[in-house]
Amino acid sequence: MSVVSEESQISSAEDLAEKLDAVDGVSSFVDQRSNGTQIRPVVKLQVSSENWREVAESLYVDYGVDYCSMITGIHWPESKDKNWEIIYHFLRTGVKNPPHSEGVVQPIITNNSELTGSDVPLELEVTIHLGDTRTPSVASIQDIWVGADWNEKETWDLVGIDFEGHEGMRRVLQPHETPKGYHPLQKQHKLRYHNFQEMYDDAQGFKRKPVDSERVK
Amino acid sequence: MTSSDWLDIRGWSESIIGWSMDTTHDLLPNSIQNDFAEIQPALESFFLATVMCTVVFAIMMLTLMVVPYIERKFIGRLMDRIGATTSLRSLWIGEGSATAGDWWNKLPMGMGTPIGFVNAKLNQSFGNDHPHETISRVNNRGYHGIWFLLPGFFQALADFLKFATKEHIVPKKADKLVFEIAPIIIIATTIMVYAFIPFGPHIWAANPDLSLIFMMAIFGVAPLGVFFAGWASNNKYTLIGGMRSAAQLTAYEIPLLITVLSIAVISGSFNILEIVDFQIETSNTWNIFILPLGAVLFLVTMIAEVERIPFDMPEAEAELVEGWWTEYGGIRWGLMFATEMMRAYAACILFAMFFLGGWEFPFQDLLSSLPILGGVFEIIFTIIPGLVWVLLKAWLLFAFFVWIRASLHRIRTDQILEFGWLYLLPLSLVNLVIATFLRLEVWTDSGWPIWAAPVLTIIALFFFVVYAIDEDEEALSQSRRPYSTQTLSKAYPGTQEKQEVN
Amino acid sequence: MAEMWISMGPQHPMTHGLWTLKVKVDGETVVDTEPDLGYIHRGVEKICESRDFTQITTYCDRLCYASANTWSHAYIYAAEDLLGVEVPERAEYIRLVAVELQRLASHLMWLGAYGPDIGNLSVMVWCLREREMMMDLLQELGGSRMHYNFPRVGGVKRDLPHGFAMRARHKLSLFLERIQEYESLFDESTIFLIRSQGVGYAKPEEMINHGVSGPNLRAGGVNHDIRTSHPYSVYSELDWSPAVERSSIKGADCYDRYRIRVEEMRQSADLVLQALDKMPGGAETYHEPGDPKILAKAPSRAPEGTSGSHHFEDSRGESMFYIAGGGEGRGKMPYRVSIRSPMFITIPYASKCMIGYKVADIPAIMGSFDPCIGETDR
Amino acid sequence: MKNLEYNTGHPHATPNFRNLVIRPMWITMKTALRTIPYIGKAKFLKNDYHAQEATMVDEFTINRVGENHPSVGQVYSADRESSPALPFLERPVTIMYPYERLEDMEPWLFVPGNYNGRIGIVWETCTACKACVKACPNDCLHMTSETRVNVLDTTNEGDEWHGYGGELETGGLAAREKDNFTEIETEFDLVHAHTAPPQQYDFAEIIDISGDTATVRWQDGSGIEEINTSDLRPAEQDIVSGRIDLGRCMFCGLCAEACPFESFFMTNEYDGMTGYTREQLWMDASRTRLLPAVHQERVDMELAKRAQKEKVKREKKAAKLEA
Repeated sequence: MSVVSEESQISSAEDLAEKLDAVDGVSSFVDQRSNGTQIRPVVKLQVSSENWREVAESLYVDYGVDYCSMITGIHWPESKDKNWEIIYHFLRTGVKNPPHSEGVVQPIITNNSELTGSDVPLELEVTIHLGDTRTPSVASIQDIWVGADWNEKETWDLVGIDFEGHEGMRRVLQPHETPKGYHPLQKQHKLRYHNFQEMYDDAQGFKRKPVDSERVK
Repeated sequence: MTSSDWLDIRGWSESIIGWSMDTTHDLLPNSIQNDFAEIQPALESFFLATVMCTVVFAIMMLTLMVVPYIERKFIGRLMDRIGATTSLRSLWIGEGSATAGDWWNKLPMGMGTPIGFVNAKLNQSFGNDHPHETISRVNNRGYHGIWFLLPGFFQALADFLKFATKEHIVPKKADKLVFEIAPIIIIATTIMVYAFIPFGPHIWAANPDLSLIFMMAIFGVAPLGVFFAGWASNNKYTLIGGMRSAAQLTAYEIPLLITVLSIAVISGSFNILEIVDFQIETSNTWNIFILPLGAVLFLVTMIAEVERIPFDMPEAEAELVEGWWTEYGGIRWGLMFATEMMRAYAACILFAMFFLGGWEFPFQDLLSSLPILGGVFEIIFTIIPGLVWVLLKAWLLFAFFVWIRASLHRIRTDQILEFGWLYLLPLSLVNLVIATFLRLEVWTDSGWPIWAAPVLTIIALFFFVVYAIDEDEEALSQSRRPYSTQTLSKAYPGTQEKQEVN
Repeated sequence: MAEMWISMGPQHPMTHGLWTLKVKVDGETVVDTEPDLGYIHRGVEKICESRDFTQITTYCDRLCYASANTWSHAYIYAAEDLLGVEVPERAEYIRLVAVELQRLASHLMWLGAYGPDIGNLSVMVWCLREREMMMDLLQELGGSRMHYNFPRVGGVKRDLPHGFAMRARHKLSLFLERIQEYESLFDESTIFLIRSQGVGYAKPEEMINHGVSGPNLRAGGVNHDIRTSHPYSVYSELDWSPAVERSSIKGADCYDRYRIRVEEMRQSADLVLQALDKMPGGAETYHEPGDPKILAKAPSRAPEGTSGSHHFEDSRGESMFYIAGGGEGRGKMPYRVSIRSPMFITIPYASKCMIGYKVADIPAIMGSFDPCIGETDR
Repeated sequence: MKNLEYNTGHPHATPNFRNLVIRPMWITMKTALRTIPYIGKAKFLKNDYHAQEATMVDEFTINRVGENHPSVGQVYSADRESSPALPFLERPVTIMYPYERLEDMEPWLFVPGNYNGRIGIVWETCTACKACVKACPNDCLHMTSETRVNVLDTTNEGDEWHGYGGELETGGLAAREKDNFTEIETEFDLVHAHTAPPQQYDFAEIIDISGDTATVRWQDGSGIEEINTSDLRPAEQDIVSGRIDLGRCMFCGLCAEACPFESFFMTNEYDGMTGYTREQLWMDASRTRLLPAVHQERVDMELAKRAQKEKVKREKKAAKLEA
């Protein structure tokens, strides 16, 4: 079977977590996630926002974390310890740049089931907590992983978390003329039309309310 | 020595006009008879030209309706997509248990009964008599609509009516005068081309001595209109489309004209009728057997000239929306679309004239001289006028155009120009040299020597087969593909690539 | 000609959806590009915050109109991680069948759309003809034509229907032969080769850094497939390995990206056939909906502080869901659902790839990356 | 396991003259030739795989749709169709809706309970538990009050579970099954008819009951009538599920899955759900009502379940009374 074996992934994850735990401002451990039938290890990192930039650089340079998968921002208005949470998902793909000869790339023909050490593909989950602030902001990693560029744009656009040092921040999913400070995934914005009566009392004047809406439950 | 058939429309009109003019002359009072006699020849030729123009235009427009029909039907088969054509039957699809399939029952006074009867008979004899309603409808499909009107044939007419009723919109910032003039240039010159195209030995509107030159000159005016249209629309897509059109048509006009010149050299005339007569009567051999390379070149350049896939860069819909005619709508768009078809149709007819012997059936002389069947063939060739063979050849060639369209992808602009300037231009010159050599050295006064046609054809086929089985043995053995294209000059290293190299 | 900006989109044949690509051209050469997204942003992430875990599946189906099943499965795996559900093995096999059939349908849709991009309409009709067979198979499973709502937290909605295996085997064996015809129309067509080879180079190392994934990345010779490197489902039980293209020194061109998808279609068909053979209990047996063999019991609430995530190999690349539990109704609804869309990350990179090429190459390059705007805009 | 193989491209993928016209044009010509009578049958055109003949309809489907269904016994090809009399003429399948309908061609796609058509509700078994309303992701379902006959009252004299229903009361409602209902029912085709299903009962208000005769006022306005109570069965004005806003419906089928009783189904009807205004997409409860006969087996299951419950209840009550 050409898939990565569970054991090698777990041991490799524990290896990496141990190393990362020693880094300043980082607490790291291996979490078990399931995917239906199997267990899959994830290296979880809790980083303080001040250290994040340095940690990110060392992740990229020293630990071979080469692929930024997703950036999630969460707004916790009622939580005590974290009002804003930023979660980064990284992959260490373990893929070396394929060498080329005679003008053609010679892919590294690896059997995934035989990978060991730092070649084993790994998932990383980095969590950064921010306190109660109206202008949440962390350091940008746009220039380290270019893939984080649009992710950061989206996180700012929808959640309102700003990224220091991000160049060309703009609205990506919402219209360009969206009012400043409007970020719909913040929790103070509620969905309209959430319950039935509200749904048909619409302000847009579609007059879609059925004649006997009072009687209908 | 000219070829001829019984469908002598020109002769008939000539005699009718002549007779009526003579009668008019006799009926006129004596005092002005002499004056009338002076202008009578001029009047006769004027009326004759008018009648013949009308006849040719009518024939062209009526037979042109077959062209989109071929396109639609043949491409449906090439693309493995045969379904209902929704032209006339889509007007009413039926309600409840009544369907549009039984439309004849809706006619007043039982007028549709015979249609229903014939339809039922057809269904019975062609196995559509299935107990289950829907399955029988599946089998019913071919006869489901108005079967005797060729399903879908009048779609072109319906489309035309639709275009004619649409609003005419001129973009606000367009150059209005040029915007309006451009379609007129394109449409008028295209219709003018047909003035010089004979549909038969006696069906032509005008026949100057240099009709070939005249016609190709008019054929080349339309690109100007295209460029006007692209520029006047004040739209970036139309602008690029117009530029591409100008570049492409210039690049292909030259090889086209050189190829046409080789035809003139081979046939010894600049007159289309004489070129056809040369093939039918003088040399007894179609030009395609003498000049196969010329035929290929003419076909390729003509496809480019009429802007069909794979050379339809000016209106490439994937990148330029609709190219130079993006901003046109309504009847102008409809007429320009018809013009596209007309140009393609003209290209097909010209190919038939130049290379396929015009109004002659293949090997007509040979078939007529067969011992027993010859008489039968002779009768057939006498009964069927040359017009039929011309149209059949043109439609078949158009089917070839459609076939190419369904099979090939679109070439990029720079590759089109590269192909035109680097391959077609030298090849057309080579072709001209070959034609001149053949005419000067091989041609005898009695015709082509007996070996000429077979040998030249076999040589062409040999080259075709050699190129057709051309394989990159090295690539095959290594089981890997070459990593870059094999165009001559690299038009796309790209600025990014260059910066990195520097 | 002076440089000018052309706005391609939101209504343009090249875009395959609703978005704008602003292109700066110098004559026919592309000098600069700027993508602009968000025309069909529907706020799925926000809507999901007020729907319970079963209802969200319906919305995830609608993320991508060409590949509904892969998206709802990507969500379901993350939800199962969050709720801590162990899925029966038979259900995993059925999911694999559904996902791989959907991948086939999606790639066929892509190939069908790529033909007209470079000027050949026949391919479109041919591919939709074959896609119809896959759609029929998926409709048998899910009951709808496009949005199947097939997976459930803990299993699947329904077992393989009676006769499904028979029809699937017949149709897939037919399809595997049919691919040869597409190759004749693409690989053995000089015009396609000169249009696609040497156009739109994407370097593997750049692609990894830019977050490009899936077939687009594997076209550059990178052996990275979520199905093997972060294994989920029962891919480890089947005999297969991901297709990787051997690209040129300059990176993957449009031809590489075309090849990799054709190979993936073969593989997906093969995977489905293998899964039907190896299915525990046999592909012919039928369990009623809700049978524990195909649907495990799942809790409906996720307490605050829990989270679930899953990387998933979508037909366009790596899709990912991150779900934080503990939303409305004491955790009945998620607090936050975050979606990673592969095309959202790829489109900016694809736009960079086309700088320096011709205007005519824009559809060829953009189409080869297989954009789907439904998932991009969410 | 298979060797890890890297895709190195198609062996013939070289831009040369052979590939310029010959290969692509030959492959499209082949496709076109296949659709032409007689010629299309030639072996070299078919590549041994086109229009492979196979039986696609399985035994379960045959049992379900009956032997007389048009799809049964058809040697079918996944991608081609041909008629019995013109077997040489094969063409790609295009189902010409509405002249042809898919359920006649491929009935296995339309298994009741799996196909996600519009919703249908058997009122007789609905208890207004609102599980469907809660399950709906888009809030398109609403409860509405309608006159109905409870499933326990649908039984006739002599049925296994007869006698567990309600009783006729003065001031209450009564129902009488229509005389020609069996006829109407057999004629009614849910999938093709885009109207409300026919009424099974005539409803009436009971004015008075004296012995075996009841005085009733018919709700359809046909006046007051004295009628034998054995012809009547109790009815009730009750809240049932069923009004739907089709403009919002996603046809996900979650409501049907949520129903704890055998009451809520997705029907096989997929057309006739259109309108010129949004108001017209409000589908009234009478349109979504299903005749119990459509899902007779499952309604019977529900009847047995409830009657069993009722039986146990009554036995307990009787035991209590005795005690």
